Amino acid sequence: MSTVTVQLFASYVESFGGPTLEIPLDPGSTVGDLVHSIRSLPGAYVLPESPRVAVNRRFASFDQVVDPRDEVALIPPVAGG
Amino acid sequence: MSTVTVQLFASYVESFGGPTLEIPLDPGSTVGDLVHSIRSLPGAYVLPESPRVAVNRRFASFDQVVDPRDEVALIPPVAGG
Amino acid sequence: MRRSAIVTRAIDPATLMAEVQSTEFGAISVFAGTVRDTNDGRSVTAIDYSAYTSMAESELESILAEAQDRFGVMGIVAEHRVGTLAIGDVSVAIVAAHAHRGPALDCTRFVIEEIKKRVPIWKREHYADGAREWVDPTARRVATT
Amino acid sequence: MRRSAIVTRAIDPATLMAEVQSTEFGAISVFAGTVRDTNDGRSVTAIDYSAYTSMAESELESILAEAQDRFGVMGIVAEHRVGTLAIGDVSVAIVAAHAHRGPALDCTRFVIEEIKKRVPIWKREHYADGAREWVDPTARRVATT
Repeated sequence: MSTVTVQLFASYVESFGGPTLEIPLDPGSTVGDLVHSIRSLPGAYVLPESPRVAVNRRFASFDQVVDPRDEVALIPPVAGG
Repeated sequence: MSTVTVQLFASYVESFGGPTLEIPLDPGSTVGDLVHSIRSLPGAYVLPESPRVAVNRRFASFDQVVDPRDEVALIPPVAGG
Repeated sequence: MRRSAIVTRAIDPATLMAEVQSTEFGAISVFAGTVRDTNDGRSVTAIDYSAYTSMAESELESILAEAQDRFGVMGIVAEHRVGTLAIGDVSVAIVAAHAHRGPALDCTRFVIEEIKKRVPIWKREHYADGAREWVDPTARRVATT
Repeated sequence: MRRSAIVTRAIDPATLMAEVQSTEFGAISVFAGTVRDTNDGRSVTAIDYSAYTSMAESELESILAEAQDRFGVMGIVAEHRVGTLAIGDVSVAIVAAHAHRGPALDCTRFVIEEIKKRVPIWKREHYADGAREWVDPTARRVATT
């Protein structure tokens, strides 16, 4: 089984204890599967009901399939401006 | 019978041939009466259906009574900005 | 704070922004009107702005007071220039500052719309063909082609 | 023209206005966000802005492209600053220019609203009592009194 690197930002770095997560990935796994795996980690209590995930720098839907080489990021509620 | 001075601006100066009009004023005359008098002058064809009149630097309704000492102005369609 | 003026010199929006800025505000909205090189398909070379100055000053001040009342206490400054303006010159600038962006943005729009309706200022465009005409925004546009 | 950037230096709205200005435009609308000294009743001394920079750049550029498409061809520039900002510093500035005021005003509002929704930038406020907290606009506010 391969893994995918998930980038973390802002408060999530503190909640999950580091700037990235390595998440196991079955072939054909989706963003939704990834979020499901992340929910089992310590620190996941900070996640909202539907966390936003970016794949290759674009917001992704939960049914998008994830490749291990994708650039994946878990996006905390944005607060720019 | 007294008169009131009506200030003109912009295109109205050209239409009426000068910067002011002297309009005869009966006691108790209103803005509407004033506009009625002005309509009989050469150049009045430029007036819209309901010309805007300012009395003492504020837009006045047609039923406002005009005093000979009031500062009266006929306001062409504004085009500031 | 609140200030408005009819001016005969150049308007600098950045100076107005500095004037309203305060640490209590998180949002500044600016609107600047400038002289375009074209209007209704005609090539414009300059614009004369004239005003019934005393009334224009009091109307502009009334508009800002209404805006402050409507959108909450805030910093607001507006200047309108009169005289002959060249292409690109700023004819009007409005700066509104507020703790939050919504009221600041609403305020700027309100003020420019009200200026267009009721501040006694007029403009005469100079065209490339030498003609000069007073602009009447209420007139029906006539096709020139 | 169109340009957007995530920057680590000071933002000068006047420079951005000069950048978009063109004789074809009659209206320039500017929005600037600045660091306020108070938020939700707490005294703020500074704000750290951090970003997922590569995505923030592409999202910001997408927003401007959408704005150009939605409001017609126009000049538009936006910059968002990251790093530690002091009270009064400009965190974001948007400048939109158009022949007419309506689209320029609509465009500026559209861009700031979209930035708030989808550009991956976060802020951590420093409070006068020494605490530092990430701001979560989606969190329910808890009364502190």
